[in-house]
Parts: sequence; C-alpha cells; structure tokens
Amino acid sequence: MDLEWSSDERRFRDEARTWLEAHLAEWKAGHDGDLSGDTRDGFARHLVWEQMLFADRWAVVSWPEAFGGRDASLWEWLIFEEEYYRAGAPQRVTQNGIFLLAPTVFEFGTPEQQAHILPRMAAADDQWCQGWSEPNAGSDLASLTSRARRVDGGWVLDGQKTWTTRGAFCTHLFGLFRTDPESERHKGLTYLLVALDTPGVTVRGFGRLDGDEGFAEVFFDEAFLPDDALPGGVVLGGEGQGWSVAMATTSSERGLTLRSPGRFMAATARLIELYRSAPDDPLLRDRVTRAWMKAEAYRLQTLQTVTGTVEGRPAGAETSLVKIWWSELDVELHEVALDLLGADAEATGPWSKGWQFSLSGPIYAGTNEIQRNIAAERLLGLPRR
Amino acid sequence: MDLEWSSDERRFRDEARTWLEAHLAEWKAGHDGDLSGDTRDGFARHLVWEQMLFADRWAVVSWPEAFGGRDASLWEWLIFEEEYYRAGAPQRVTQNGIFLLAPTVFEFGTPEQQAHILPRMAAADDQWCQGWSEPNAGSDLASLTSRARRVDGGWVLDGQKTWTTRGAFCTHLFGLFRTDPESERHKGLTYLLVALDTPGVTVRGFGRLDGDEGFAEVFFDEAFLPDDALPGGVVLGGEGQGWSVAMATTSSERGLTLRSPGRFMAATARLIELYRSAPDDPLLRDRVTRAWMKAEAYRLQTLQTVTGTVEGRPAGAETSLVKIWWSELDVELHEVALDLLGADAEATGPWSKGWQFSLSGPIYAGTNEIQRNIAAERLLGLPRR
Amino acid sequence: MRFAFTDDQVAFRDAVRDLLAKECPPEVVRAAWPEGEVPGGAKPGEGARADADRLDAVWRALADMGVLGIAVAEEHGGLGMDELNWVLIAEETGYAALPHPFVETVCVAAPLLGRADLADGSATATVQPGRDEPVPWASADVLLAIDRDAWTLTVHDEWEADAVASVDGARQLASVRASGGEEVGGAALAFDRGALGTAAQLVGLGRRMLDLTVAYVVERKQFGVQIGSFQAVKHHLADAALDLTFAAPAVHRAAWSLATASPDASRDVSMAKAMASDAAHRAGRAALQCHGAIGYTVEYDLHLYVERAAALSRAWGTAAWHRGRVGRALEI
Amino acid sequence: MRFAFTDDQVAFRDAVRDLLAKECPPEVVRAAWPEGEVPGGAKPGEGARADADRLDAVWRALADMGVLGIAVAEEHGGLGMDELNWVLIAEETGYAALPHPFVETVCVAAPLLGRADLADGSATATVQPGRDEPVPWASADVLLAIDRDAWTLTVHDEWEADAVASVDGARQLASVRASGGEEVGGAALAFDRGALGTAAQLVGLGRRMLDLTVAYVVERKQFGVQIGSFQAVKHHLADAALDLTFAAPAVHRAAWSLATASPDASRDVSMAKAMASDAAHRAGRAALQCHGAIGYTVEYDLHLYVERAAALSRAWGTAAWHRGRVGRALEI
Repeated sequence: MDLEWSSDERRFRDEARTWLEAHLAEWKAGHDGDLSGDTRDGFARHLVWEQMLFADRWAVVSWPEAFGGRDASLWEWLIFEEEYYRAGAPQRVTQNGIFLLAPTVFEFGTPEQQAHILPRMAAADDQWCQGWSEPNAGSDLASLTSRARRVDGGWVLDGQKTWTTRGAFCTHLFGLFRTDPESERHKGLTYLLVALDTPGVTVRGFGRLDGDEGFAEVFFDEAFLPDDALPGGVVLGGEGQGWSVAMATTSSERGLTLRSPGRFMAATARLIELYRSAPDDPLLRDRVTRAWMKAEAYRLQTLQTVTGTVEGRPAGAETSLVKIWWSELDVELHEVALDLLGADAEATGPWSKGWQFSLSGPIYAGTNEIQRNIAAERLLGLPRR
Repeated sequence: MDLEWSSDERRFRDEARTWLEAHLAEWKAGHDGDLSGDTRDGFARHLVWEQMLFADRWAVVSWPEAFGGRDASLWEWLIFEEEYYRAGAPQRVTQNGIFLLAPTVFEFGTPEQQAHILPRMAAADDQWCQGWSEPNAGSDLASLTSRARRVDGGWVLDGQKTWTTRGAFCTHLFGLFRTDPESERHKGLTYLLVALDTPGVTVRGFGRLDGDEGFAEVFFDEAFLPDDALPGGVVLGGEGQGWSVAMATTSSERGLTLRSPGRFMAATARLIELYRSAPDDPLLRDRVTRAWMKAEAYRLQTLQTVTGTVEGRPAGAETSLVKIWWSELDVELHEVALDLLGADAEATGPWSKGWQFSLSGPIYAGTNEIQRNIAAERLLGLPRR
Repeated sequence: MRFAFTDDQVAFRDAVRDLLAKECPPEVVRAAWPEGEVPGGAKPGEGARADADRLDAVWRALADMGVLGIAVAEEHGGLGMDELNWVLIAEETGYAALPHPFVETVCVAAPLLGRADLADGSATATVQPGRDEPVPWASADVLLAIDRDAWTLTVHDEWEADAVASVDGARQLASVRASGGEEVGGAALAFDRGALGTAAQLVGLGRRMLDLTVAYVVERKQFGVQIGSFQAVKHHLADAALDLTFAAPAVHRAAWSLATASPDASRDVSMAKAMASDAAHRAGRAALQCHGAIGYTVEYDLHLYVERAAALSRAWGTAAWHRGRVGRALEI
Repeated sequence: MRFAFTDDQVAFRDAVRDLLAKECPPEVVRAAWPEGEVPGGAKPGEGARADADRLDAVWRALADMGVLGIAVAEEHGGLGMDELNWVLIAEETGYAALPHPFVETVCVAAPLLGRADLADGSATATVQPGRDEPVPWASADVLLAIDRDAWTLTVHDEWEADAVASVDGARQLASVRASGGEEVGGAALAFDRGALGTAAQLVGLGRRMLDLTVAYVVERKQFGVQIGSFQAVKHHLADAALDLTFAAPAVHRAAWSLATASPDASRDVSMAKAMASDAAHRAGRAALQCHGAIGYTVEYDLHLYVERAAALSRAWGTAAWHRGRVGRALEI
C-alpha cells in the first residue's frame, strides 16, 4: 500500500491546477455570475469553455492523443477531476457524450466511426444527448417501444424519447430503437446514432425541479435516418445487438466514470467553509463531519477500485453500492448545508440549487431501489424471485 | 377537545398510585434486586405479585366485575397503565393471556367458557401462553402444520409450536391447529385451548438473547385432548373457524392493548434522568429530546384512538403504523441510553437488557416489514401484487 | 378527556377543503410563480398551465366564507375563534399549497392587531419570524417583525423589500429593511401561532405529496406491474404515512395548548413544528423517489408541494431549533 | 499510489482465516461464556454446544503461526511488523469473534512492551481504554491503563478486578482498581492502535453477521418463497453491505496512516472507528431483523456476533466521540 502520489503525478496535478486557475478566470470574466449549462444561453457559453479545454488537451485527458486526449492514466484522470472540482470549474455540458457514449464507441465502434465521432465530441463540435428513457420505459428500459424500420438505404424512426438531459441544445442523440417489430423486451433492439436535425425529429425542452430547462422530449415522426448520415454508419455494434451494447454503456455510467470523488471532496470542502462562517452548533458540526467522512470514504473506495482496475481486477457488482453511496451522500451534504443556512436556505443559491439537483441522483442511472436489488442479488447472492 | 382528566379520573389515578406504591414496596421487599419474570424462579415470584393485583382488583381493571375487574373505562385503563409503569411495577407475566386470549374469549367464548377461563386467568390460577408460531410458520402463520385429529370424545394433537413466550412456566396454551387434513392455508384451522399437562405434550424452554429462558418449544405427540378438559369445551369459536378467531386476537395484539403509552413515557422519563446524571452533550440531548417527543406523540395518538373507540370510531389499518412506531421507538430510546452510557453500556443492566428485549419488538406480532406492507395496502390502497 | 375536534370544527374544515379543491388547484398555485425566466433559467410550461385570474379569487372566496377573519375579534368583524378552530384549516391551506399569506395574516396578525381589513380580505399581513430572516409575501400591507432573541415584535406599515428568488416561486420572498414601526407586546405568542400554523401546513403538504404519490404508483407500470406493488415503494410510502400519522396529533395538541394558554404551550408548539418539519421532509423525499424522473420536472405538479415543504420546514425555526426549545422545557 | 495489500499480507490473512474457521467456530466462542446461570436467568443450551477444550487451543495455534508476535520486535522473538500487516488479521479475529484479547495483546501491548511472552502466547495483556471504563479479558497478565484525557498510559502487573456481567459473556468484563504501576510513553499511539484493531474487528463482525444472514434468508422460506427474495430483506442486507464496503477502506487507510506515522493518523483512526462502529451496528440490526425470532435465541449462533459488536462499537470511544475528534482535526 502506498497512498502517496509520485513526483510525476504531482507535476501533472500542478500543471492542471495552474491551467485551470488561469483559464477559468479568463472564461468567467466573459459572463456575469454563476451560469447554468442547462439553459440555452448558458449552454452556448459552456461550449466556449469546452473548446478552451479541448484546445489545450484537457477535455478528455484519459483518451488517446489521436482523439484529442493525453493518454493519461486512471490516476491522472482522478487527479485532474480533483483539481477540476477544486477549482470550481463548471459542469461538463458534453458529459453525456464523453462518459456514456464514448466508452461504447471505444468498445463497439468501427475505426471509421471512432475517427469521426470521438474528436468531434471532444472538441464539442458535436454535442450528444442520451435517448434511453421513454414515457413508459424509465427504470424498465427493456420495455421501450420507439422503433426503427429498415428501408432502402437507411432507417425510418418513430416514437418518443424523454428525460434527455440538455436534449434541447444538443446536436446528436444516441439511443435504443426496436428494429425487430416482433421482438420483446431485451431482444430486437439496435443502438442508433441520430443527428437531431434529421427531418421528422422534433425536440421540445421542458423544465426541471431546479428551474433549468434541463430535460427534453424528442419525437420521431417517420424520420428517415440514412445509413451514411455518419461516416462508418449510424448503427453502433450491429443490428439487434442494442441491449448488450447499451448495457456496456450503462455500466460505465454507474461506475467510476460518472462521479469522480473530486466532486464530493470539493463540495464537502465548501460545506466546511460554510460551517466555519456560521455560529458554532454541535449538531451541525457532527453532521458536517459525517458528510466529510463519507466523501473521504468514497475517495478511498475509489482509490481501491482504481488500483484493482489498473492491476487487472475490475470492479463488479459493487458498482451498485457505489452509485447508492455517492447519490445519497450528495443529498445528505446538501441537506446539511440547507439546515446550516436555516431560514435563508429558501433563497435560491448554489446550495439550494445543488440540493435540487442532488435529488435526481437516487433516481437516474438506475434508481437506488434497483441498485439495492442488484447488490443483493449479484453481490450477496439473494434469489431474484 | 379537552385534554384534561376529570376529577373522577384524577381520583382513580390517585387511588392506583397509592395502592401501587404501597404494594410494590411490600412485594419488592420479598426478594433481592431486579428479577426477571422470564426465569423459573422469577416467574413464581411474579405470580405472587399477580395475586396481589387480583386480590385488590387491579389485575384486569377494564374487565367486568364478575370476572375480577372493575369495569373501568378505556381512559381509566390508560391511567392505570401510566401509573403502573411510572411506579416501576414489574412486567405482567400473565399478559399473553390477558391481552391476547381474553379479548377472544370475550368475543367468541361461550358463557360457560368465559365464566371458567376469565376469573382463573385474572387470578393467575391458570397461566396462558400463546401457541402461534411453528418452526416453519413464523410471520407466515397460515402455513402452520400442527394438527388435531377428531376422535371420539376429543382431539389427538400432533406437531410442534415454538417461540411460546414463558411457555416453560405456564399451565395452558392457546393456539391454532389444522383440524381438516385436506385443507390449505387459512382454511380448516381450529382454535384450541390446551392444558400443558395433557399427556403427550412436552415443553422445552430455551434461551433468549437477553439471557432469559423466555421461549419454549411445545411438542405434541399423539396427545389426547378431551372435549371436557375445560368447562365449555376446548374449542374457541367453532371447529374450522380458527383463522378468523385468531385474527381477531392478532389485531388486539397489535393495537392498544399490547403496548400502553405508559410504558414508553416511563422509559423516556428514566432516559431523561439518565441524561441529567451524565455530562452535558448536545448530540445526546437532541436524541433524548427526539425520543421524548416520539413517546409523547405515541401518547397523543393513543388518546386520539381511544376517543375514537369510545365514540364508536374504532381504529383501522393504522394499527400497523402504531406497531411500527412503538417498536422502533423502544429500540431507539434504549440505544440512546446505551450511547449515553458509552463503554459502560456493555455491562449487563436495565438498559442493556431493555435494549436486547426491545430488539424483538420490530419482529414479533408481525414483523415491521409486514406491518409496512399492511399499512401500504390497507391504509394507502397500494396493490397487493 | 377527549382528543378530537368538534363536529362544527370538522364541518368547517371540510367546507374549506372543498373550496380549496375547487378554487386552488395546481394551476392557481402555478399562477403565483413568476412568469418566464427565473435566475436559474427558463420555466417553460409554467405559463401555459397557470390560471392567473383565479389567484385573487381564492383569497376572496376564503374571505367570503369567513375564514380570513376566523381569529379576528368579533368587534372587528371576525369570528373571534381560537387556535383549535383554525388549525385544521391551516392544514388544508398546506394541502392546497395556497399561494397567499394565510398563516401570517389569519393565524398571526389577525388576532394580534384586530383589524377588520384583515378579516374581509382587503389587506394582508406578512411576518419576519426572526431577525434578518427573509420575508415571504412581500406585497403584503403590514409587516410584523419578530425578534426571536429579544422576543420583541414590531409592526411596520412601510418597509423596503428586495425580491429574493425562492425555491418556491409562489412565496414572493424578499429581504426587507424596515425602521421605526410600532413595538407591540405578544411576540412569543405571535411566534408560537405562526409556528403552529406552519406546522399544520406542513402536515397538509405531507398528505398532499403522499396522495399524489399513491395515485401515481397505482397508475404507473414498470417491469409489467404497477410500481406501487413493489415492496420498496410500499415501505417508502408507509414510512411517510407513519411520520404524518404521529405528527398530526402533536400539531393538534399544540393548538389545544395555545387555546387553553397552557404553561407548556411553547414546548408543545415546538414539538409540533419539529415533527411536522421532519414528516413533511420525509414525505417529500419519498414522493420524489417513488415518482422517479417525472417528479423532478416542473410540468408535473409534485414540485409545487415539495418546494413549499422545503421552504416551510426551515421557516419559523428549523426542526433542530425547535427540538432545542423542547429540550430546555424538559430541563435537559 | 496503490491502495491494496501485498500478496504476502493477503496470504497471511488467508492463512489466519482458514485457521480460525477451523479452530474458532461458534462452539469455541460459546465456551468462553460463563456456564449455567447468569444474572438475568438461565442459559440453557450453552453448555451442550460449547467446546471448552478448544478455547485455549485457538490461542496456542495463533501463537504457533506467529500471529501473536506479529507486532513484537524481532529481538523479542516477534515479526516486527506494522499496522498494515495486522489490520486484516484483526478483521478475521472479529469475523470469528475470537474470545481472546487479540487487540489488547497483539495490537497494543506487544509493540509497546516488547515482551517475548506476549509473542509466544504464554502471557496476555488487556487494556483499559479510558479512565474508569470497564476492562475485558480480566484474567490477563498485564494491564495497560490509558487515560484519554491526560493521554497517559500506566502498566500494571497487579490489580484488583471485580467481574461485571457483559452483554457479551465471552468478554470476561471487570471493573478494575489498580494503584502504582509504571507510567510509560506512547499513550496516544497505543490508543490509536487499539481503536484501529477494534475497528477492524467490527468490520469483520459486520461481515460475519451479513454472511450468516445471507445464508439464512436463502434457506428459510415463508409465504412459499425464500425470504431472501423479498425486496425489504434485500434492501436491509444491501444497506448493511453498503456501510461495510465503505468502512473497510477507511480502516485500511488508517492502518497505512499509523504505519507511516502520518500526521493525520489520529484523525484517520477516528474516522475508521466511527464508521466501523456504525457499520457493524447497522449490520447487526439488519441481521436480527432478517432472521426474525430465531436470531433472538441463544441457541442460534448470531447472538455471539451481535453482542460482541454491541460491546466493541462503544468500547475504545463511541462513534460520536470519534467523530468529535475528526471534527477537531478538520478545524470545525
């Protein structure tokens, strides 16, 4: 066991920190106050930031250099994330592409698809949103009904997706469509890549609890998607293979790639600052301490997981527990902050907005009820029923 | 709304308090220290107390005078219970008869059965234990397999009961037996009253977590139970009617009759004393306050329920919530006490023993998981599945 | 001993319940939210579903029914009734998330100031429940500023208000600066009445969130079954019902304690506010979790009640503040 | 950066695990409980299932394997190893509910006193982790009395002990009176090692209770199905696994902090003890609840681990005490 960073890693951290400080100041000077990336204007402004990251190869540090990354190790990725959140850098409006689609493209995409999709994603030239959920298929993804009919030279899409985060502002959507009309549940699905300006595709944004227009519904009405809409084709991983391709994406969504410890370490650091600015209160001190310990334990557990991954022992079903832990920690630490603020918590601010956002954590990417089922069944071996 | 006691009720309280103080002192003078009623010697000593209660008509205050009671109102019963626990009077070793069997005898027993069973129960001449659970029928009571075969002049019993509280010391058992061998689940069961000295019945006591021999297994091996073993017969409520008769008992077990608020009010009063004796600690003060509020809310909810009962609006499915509330409160208040004691909590004492006992609350009388199901289905109307 | 309301009290409650069900549906609550952009971004869909014309009508309807003057002395045109007579009605205003200063005007200001214009609905009052705390319903006509440390109460007819965006857009929150004003007695009683009214509203809000969620999980299917048939969903909602079932008697008892000027009244109010805050919070969490993504959108109604509960649970003293007051009353 | 144990450390852990599975089954733990009557009443069934002959054998087997001297300096016949080398083994002694003073002798006294007789199993040590606190393993040969206020440590070869019944009959609890003795340095480090060893045992106990319960709910049927197929049971056990999964890295990191004399070592030990205490407590509650009535009997094995966890969760500082120390380290 060695819990210290090497001198190379410390240098990498210094470089990241220096870059972030300078460029964040520059970016923030270009607009007033805090800006959400989940509104139309805010999204556009965030794309400027994405382009700054990409220009100096900070957009996707762990990707190969050929696609715009730095070939950084998982450790360096962790360090970068810590510095990113520590610096108070903004949310990544490209994250659904980078963290959900890209791993799938790396695993299932053809070389031609990879060469086209990945650099444009990293540069934020294309902005990808996910098309998983449907009005009647939330947690039960296998029940989806949006369909793609094979026609000469392409697909005709029909149906509706919903809860697509930032869908109103993105350029492309990735998602599952039922390509075998006779099929049921997990079978007969295909993973398609769809430009949102395809004729017959309509996007309607709608509001989230935290006040942002963060969600969209996407309607497909006899929309013709040509096979050559994207170099390498619009099917990822083969016709009818959609479920297994998507599940690979889902598991990366649940693991390390979605929620780096840096985010919670930064949030608890801000919570501690908030506590210090308020009158002493032993009950709140205890709750702040608990939140800090949970964030720290999350960091330690991640170090353990990354060690295993690096040494060829990849994480298994405990990723379900990881998702439960960070999402409940996120709610908890924001609730402590609101209780610290007392009556002032009602005013809209970073903590109240963060709390509203945190409430989605136990729901999305597989509800925590489903995660607990998975942990009990796959980790502990309880019967599925 | 009037939350004050009438002058008659205050007089009743004074009478009970005075009697309890004097007689408790007398009874306690007859033995050393605290004594559990769930050991052989302790049980015998507790019967002396039961006889003292009966002699002055405090054993079953809400029963008709003819059976040994005082015809007390539900309000007076509540007052008596408050005073009983406030005085630190001992557990009622006859409680399973008084609170579980007696309501059923009142409802389903023939006059002859009532006249025989009830006064002897009140006087602790007969001590009744319950025979519900079996090794493979715990929460799932309908799956029980102990059977009674009809023969000339009586029944032949076979099978096994378990978890019969104080079964090793009692004289009689009440419980369900399968009298129709072809029947399944809730059908074909009969509620039988069995003297434990019936030949072919064997009782074996075994130890509980809290160190007492509080449980027993009862084995029936071709045991012949004559119809005339009890005046009025050994069947309560009719052959094959066991399930509905037993359910009436179960619902009284879950409601007001089992856990009077007095018990928790007395326990939180002791917790407050304990807190005052220890160094000031804001975290523990908050937890003591929470426990007090929950006990107080339990008292208030009970007053509301009794008002409804008195006025002809009997409690419904919310009795499931009541069971969850008192049982989880009981665990919580004991855990606060143990955390107050810190390292000393490990030593056996009233709080550690009370904690161990409290852990059974969320399990027995229908686990709290089942109670939550019932509340969701019957109170909120969620589908049974 | 009788722990129940009178038939008259229940009938009045039922009448208000019916009125609010008709006059204060979600689209009326939505009408009180600011139009269009809020600091965090757009509120699409709000405008389309809001019914602005009815926003004032509900307050007028309550005035016509005599509800607004329930605690105003009879000589000022009110009904001169005590806390036991308005606590159930406050609960209903919580259930409806009424976007008007009911607690501030009806429960706090009306019995203290004895003004006929508060009873007839032509004027409204608001309250600052603690020094430097934000003030809701900023367009009210009179402001009662309570100092919870010194236990003073100052009545202001004029003050400056800077709007503050609230998580509950209907609340019209503001940061206020007021000088002068008239100091009057009864600060502690006024605070207790406000905390009681707020506790009652929280119980009502908890019930509303629970009702909405029960309806949703019975309707909604996933994995081929109603999601309300999952044990985890059942237990979330049973837990929410549990806390509400035991918070409600605490609230009702506090009303009795205030109405009878019990020496324990402040303790009982604090117990009520602490339990109601926690119960509404738990109900809100359960409601959101059982709804899934739809509960997280502004187009669905749930958020109107979740945000109100979030605001009220920390207004008029947090649960921890009130537990502290209970602890002191218990001499621990 | 590498957060994992070495192959050697894991292999040693596995060897101890195998040894304890064989030599320290529940009947050996039972053998350490007092025979027959205890103050609360009878313990029927204990005697019949206890295997008293093997009680000393397990300690001797650990000595033979070199485990008892793991932290004793090599010049005194030990292996001279640090906390990283014994923390996993402490976890295993928790899993087995080893009825011997492992933490006190091996983790605390052995590295401090450097006595060969502690390494070879011919002597044992016990510790009073705070002034006036009860002392387990009252028949030990040496007592280290730690004062957690003054941070002093006194070594006693003689003392008076009055037996105190413990919820965990195997612990041989006593109230002690000792005078004189020799004050030595290193009280804070000794305390941290003891708290770390106890935290590791609590993680092991949590895992044992979880394993027992998983086995039971897979086997046991109610309502025609395995009770482990109920979602409520799944969620209880997933929650227990959750806390253990995140407490374990905290414990392992604290071992690293002590082994490297990190300036944060005391903070890290306190975080470990607080989280392990809470995780074991939650696992115990879940285990009892999912077992139902059988878990509540002394004939079934679960209680051996539940009682040990209850004792250890409050020994060496409660979770709240340790969180207080973490908070001070965070300067809040």
